[in-house]
Amino acid sequence: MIWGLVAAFALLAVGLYGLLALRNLIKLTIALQLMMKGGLIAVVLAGDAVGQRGLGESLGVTLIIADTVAAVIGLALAVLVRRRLGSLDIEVVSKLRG
Amino acid sequence: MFNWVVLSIAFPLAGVLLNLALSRRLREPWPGVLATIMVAGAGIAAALTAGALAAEPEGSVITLGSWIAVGDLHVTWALRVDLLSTLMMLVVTLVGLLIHVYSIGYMRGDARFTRFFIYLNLFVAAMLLLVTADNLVVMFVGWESVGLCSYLLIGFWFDKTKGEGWRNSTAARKAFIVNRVGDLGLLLALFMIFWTFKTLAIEEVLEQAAHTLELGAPIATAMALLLLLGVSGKSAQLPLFLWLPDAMAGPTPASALIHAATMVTAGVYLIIRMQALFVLAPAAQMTAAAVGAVTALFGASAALAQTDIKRVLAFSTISQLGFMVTAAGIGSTSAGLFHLMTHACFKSLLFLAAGSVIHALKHHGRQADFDAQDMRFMGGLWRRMPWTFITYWAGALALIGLPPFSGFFSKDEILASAYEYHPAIFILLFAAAFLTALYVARQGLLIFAGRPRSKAAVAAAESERVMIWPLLILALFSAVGGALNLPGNGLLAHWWEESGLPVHEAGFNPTVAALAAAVALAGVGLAWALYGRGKADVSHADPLEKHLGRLFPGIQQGWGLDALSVKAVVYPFNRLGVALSRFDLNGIGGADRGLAHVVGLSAQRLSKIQTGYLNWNIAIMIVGIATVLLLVALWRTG
Amino acid sequence: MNAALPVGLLTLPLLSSPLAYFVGRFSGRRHGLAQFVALVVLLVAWAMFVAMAGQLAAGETPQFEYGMIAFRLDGLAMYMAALALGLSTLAVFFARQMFQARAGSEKYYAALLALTGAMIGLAGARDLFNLWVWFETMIAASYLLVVIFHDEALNLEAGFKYVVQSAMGSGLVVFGIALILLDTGTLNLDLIAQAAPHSAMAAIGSALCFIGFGVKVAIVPMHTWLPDVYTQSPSVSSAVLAGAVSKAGLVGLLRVTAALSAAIPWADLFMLFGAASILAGNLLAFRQRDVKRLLAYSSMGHLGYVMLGIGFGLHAGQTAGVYGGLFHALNHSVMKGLAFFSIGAALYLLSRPVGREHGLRLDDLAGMARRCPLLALALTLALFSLAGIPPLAGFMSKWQIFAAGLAANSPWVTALVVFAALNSVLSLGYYLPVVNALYREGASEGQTRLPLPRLMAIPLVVLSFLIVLLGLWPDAVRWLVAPASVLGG
Amino acid sequence: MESLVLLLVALICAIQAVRSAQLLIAALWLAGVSACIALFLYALGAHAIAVIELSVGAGLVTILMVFAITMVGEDSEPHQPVVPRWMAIALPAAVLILAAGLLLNAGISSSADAAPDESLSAVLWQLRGADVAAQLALIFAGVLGLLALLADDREEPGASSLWVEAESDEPSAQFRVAEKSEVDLEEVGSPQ
Repeated sequence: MIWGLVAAFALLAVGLYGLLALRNLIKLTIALQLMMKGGLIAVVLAGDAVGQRGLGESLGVTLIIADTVAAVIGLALAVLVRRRLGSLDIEVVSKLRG
Repeated sequence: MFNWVVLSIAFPLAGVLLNLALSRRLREPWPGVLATIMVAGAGIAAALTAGALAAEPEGSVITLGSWIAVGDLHVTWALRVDLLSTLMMLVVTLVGLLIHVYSIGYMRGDARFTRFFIYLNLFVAAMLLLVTADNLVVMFVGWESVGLCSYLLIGFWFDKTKGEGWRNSTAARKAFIVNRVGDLGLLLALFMIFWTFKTLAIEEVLEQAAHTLELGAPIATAMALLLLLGVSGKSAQLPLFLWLPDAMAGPTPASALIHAATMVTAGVYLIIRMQALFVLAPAAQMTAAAVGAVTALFGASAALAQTDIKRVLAFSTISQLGFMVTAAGIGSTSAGLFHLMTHACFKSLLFLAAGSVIHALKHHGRQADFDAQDMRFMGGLWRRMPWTFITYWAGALALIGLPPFSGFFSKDEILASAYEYHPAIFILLFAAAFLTALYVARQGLLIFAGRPRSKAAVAAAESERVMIWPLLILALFSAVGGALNLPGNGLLAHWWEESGLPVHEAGFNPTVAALAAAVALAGVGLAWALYGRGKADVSHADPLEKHLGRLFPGIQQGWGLDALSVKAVVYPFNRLGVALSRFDLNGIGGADRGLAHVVGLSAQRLSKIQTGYLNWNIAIMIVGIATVLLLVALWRTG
Repeated sequence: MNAALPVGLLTLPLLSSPLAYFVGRFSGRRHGLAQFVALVVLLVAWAMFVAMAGQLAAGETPQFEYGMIAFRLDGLAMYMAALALGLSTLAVFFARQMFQARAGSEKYYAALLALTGAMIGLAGARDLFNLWVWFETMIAASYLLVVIFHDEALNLEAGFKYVVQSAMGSGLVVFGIALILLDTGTLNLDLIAQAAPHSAMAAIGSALCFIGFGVKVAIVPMHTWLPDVYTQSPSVSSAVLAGAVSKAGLVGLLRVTAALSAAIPWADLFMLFGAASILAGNLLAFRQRDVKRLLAYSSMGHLGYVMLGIGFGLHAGQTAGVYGGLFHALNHSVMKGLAFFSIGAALYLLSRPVGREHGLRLDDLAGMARRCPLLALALTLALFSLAGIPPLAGFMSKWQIFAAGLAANSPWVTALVVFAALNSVLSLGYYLPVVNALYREGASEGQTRLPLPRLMAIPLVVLSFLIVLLGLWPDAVRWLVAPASVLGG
Repeated sequence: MESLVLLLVALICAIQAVRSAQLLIAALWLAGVSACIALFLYALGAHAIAVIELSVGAGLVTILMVFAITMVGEDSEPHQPVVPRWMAIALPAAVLILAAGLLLNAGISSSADAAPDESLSAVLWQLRGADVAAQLALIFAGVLGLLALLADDREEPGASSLWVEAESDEPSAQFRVAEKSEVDLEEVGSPQ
């Protein structure tokens, strides 16, 4: 049980690693999804652990929907960036600084 | 229904906002009309307040809400309605209304027409707040706001050509800075009052002062003297009078309203309001009387030698304020307030009449070396500007103090009080009264008598009606205003006693009155002898100069006090500034230390973190997560 | 208690959001109608708000339940609702000009309504997870506000950063909620507060929520998205983001704080990160020549003051600090709203295309005072108030925060007050150049003689008035802020 | 125990998703993560959510990903990461170690009085109806955002420049500037 939670945090860490190390915008979106999967596990496990599986599942469903919306927006933005700027590398969206 | 007082302040404020909002929509003269209507509304509200006060003479305090509540300091937005504040409101709104009307004509065609009326309305609101405030902090807000309006209006024509604009903005700055010195005194007084009484509500302060402090207590003297410093800043008394003559750089209606009738009297109002404190400090009273009397004589003498039509009136204002400060200082408050009211009428009248003259000349004179404000270019205007002439003289006679004009009654009360208080004060004021008659008559003769001394004066024509009507109304008040407090059954004195304000009256002294009238006549006669046939020309020396010799240029420069202040204060200050800036360069900027440098450097370092890369952004966020988790871990274990 | 009002206030903006969209989409005159619908909806919502404010003043708390999820529009919720409604209403006024001859305005209005509804829902929810769903809805609606004019590369960049960092923040909140659920077995905030958990599980959960909501509040070091987004969004959106969305994050955080008050030393966390935000925001603002970026960094600093005030309150266990903090948050909404609306108006007058708003340098403001005195006055008021110059709103609330800190009588807290006051003085150093630029003579090129549209002037006038009013009479909002600062509620 | 193995596999898939050079492969690894999680949830007994995760997480999202990838094409990943590799590993590792350490230290102490366990549909639609309502708003907001993002193709030409009448830029200058790949946005974008 507790290890399930640790695995969820591990997924979070992998997602964070991806957000740090990757340069492709679509891959960043994928890394974000990995993070969210960890959240999904954590929520369902928590519901299960307190004896309210239905509650955990219900939260999970909502979470999946919310993640999907974020993913869709992220992907759409990535597509637009590629179309406008000709690249998906993070370099092209790193002009705002200081 | 004392709540009218709130409306009275709200009206001009609404005028400000409306004019701001509509500044693009309204064309001349509508911003002026709007502003005028708002002041009229304020005036009606003030009159209704006065009506309510007649029913309940003891007045009331209207609390609008709490403002600052920190520790011991509780400041509420409270307005005080009593005889003093109501009379001040009536004066401010009445004179303000007439000057608004006049300004519609005077400012015609000015590029910043709307802005002028916004400033005027703002001023009226601030002044009303000042006189009705029931709390010294709120009063200070009004005090500062009127100062701000004054600053804005003195420098109103900051963009005039030929260096004049520069002079105007310099004058504005000078007024601001000199007033600052006075404000410092006032602020220190407020701190001291709060420190002593733990409150800043005027009523409580005065009550506590009366109960806890004994006569001549050093703390009371200190407070009163600090207040007096504030007074001498705002009311242009020695030694802080310096700004007022220069303040004439502003448009004439503003000079009339702010620098003659209302704002400059705020100091007198303050002394009257805080009378209970002054009563406890005889030394401060003596100082106030001495300062006032000396200022009165000084101003009158300086007015004698001016050639600029407005500077005469400026010095005259300084002198008359000296009379009022003396009266208020020695405790004859109702006399001081009476003179304040009559002076507000006749001095604003004189200013507006002078403005009418300037207006007439300005629009006709284009020749080189011509100055529309220089009286030596005038003369013979009585035929060309009959209404201005008549109304000017109504005001002039009031100022000179000839019966039955209003100034006679109010000035005599002051003289009578001074006579009782101290002979030296009386003699000073008496001499000032004589000089007053002389310089007013001189001015009147130079402007209107004899033959025109310039093309512009020949071509001058009467001003338009919108400017003449206010003159007529003010002339009426100047002529019959004395009825308010006739000797014997003084209406004002009666109200004063009824309202429970501290009072100390000398009553009518026939000898003094007769002497004063005689002396005034003598002054006028002397002026006629010297200037009767309009002999002062630019090419000739002033007739008075022949008699006074080298004294004349001296008094022309205000006894050299202005120059002295430059030498004694401004130069050293500049020197200090230069030294400081050098220190700043060497001590902070040049070497690699100092706060500014640290800030700059760390800002530079820090903004490097904002690389623009999303990866870095997230890295920084993760540092945050790790930090918080680490803190949690530390808290759990420790 | 009649539940119709709170239900209405919550659902009306949400339900009418599609309405505004479809009305705008399928009517010939797209621009006007959707805006009109949005305006009417918001005004009706205001009416409900006022009716409920009366109940609140009478000591009743409007509430209702939907399934196992309770909603309670307590002081804090009403406070948030006021901010959300206020900023959206003004934004609806302002947005019209932005969309001249551009398609898509109906989406903007629809998103604005959804955003408003989500913020009210977030504030009213008494269920932790439901709160998160509203939080997520709010974020989803705010994406559109940021990327509406995405024909510019930099706007896309800001949008992408915003999406990723927001999602990351809300993901962390999910982890936090899971841990809290695990520890307490409930999601109901009242039950959690009763249980008063102080286990390690609850501590990590609280910490993760702090971070996650902190992303929206833009607490250092979770602030990195903020300058880009505030700069690149249309000014109207920046006003809504700074004025309402950041405060919604704060409200979420305060809900967790109140429910899990025993889990971690919240006061220290608030004070520490508040002070860090003040410092970082101020220092970063110093180097900016771009006015919107400067305002963005100043936002960070001001939220720092808010955090500090709340920290003082939590530290001393009194409401004065929380009151000061929330009052400052309200004032910040007014001031920043006014500042961004003014910048938007300035950009309009300069005829800058919306997508290119980033280019507003200090020099571009030259001559603005002469061209449009109202705008110059409004921006000056906003900046002076931000700098904490009396007697404007910003001064009064900062004063209350500092006074609350000094009342705590603790050397550390006093040191923090001195530190914050010093920063407040320093901040004049970057606000003043903007004011100077406004009143400088000369016009930069590209200034046409467009007049300021009346619809744009309305928000400026309203907010300017508020700044002066709240400065002169800070108690004017006591009825709203005081109930909100009772965090336990 | 076997469920934990599933999570381990999910973790490995996740690492692969992050490591793989090709976008399409990465998306497929992500689908693998979803599938493993779905299986784990199923093993846990949460059947309904498992099905949803499988259909939405592994199905819909993957389809969207693939769709997007086919639209943009592959992009070769530059080898130089922005954040130094050690930091990219150390920071998430620090978070993981701190969180896991605290969790393991605490253990699950929950003995919460178990509320009656109800089925997902009952909970979701009845008890947590407010979540559903909020979700609908969420989806609508997301759709709005998507519409706004994809709308630009349908905009009247030159519309975006109506602001700019006074400026000399021609209508689509911004577009054209943007299309050049070596745009120097440095000047505009970075106020230094």
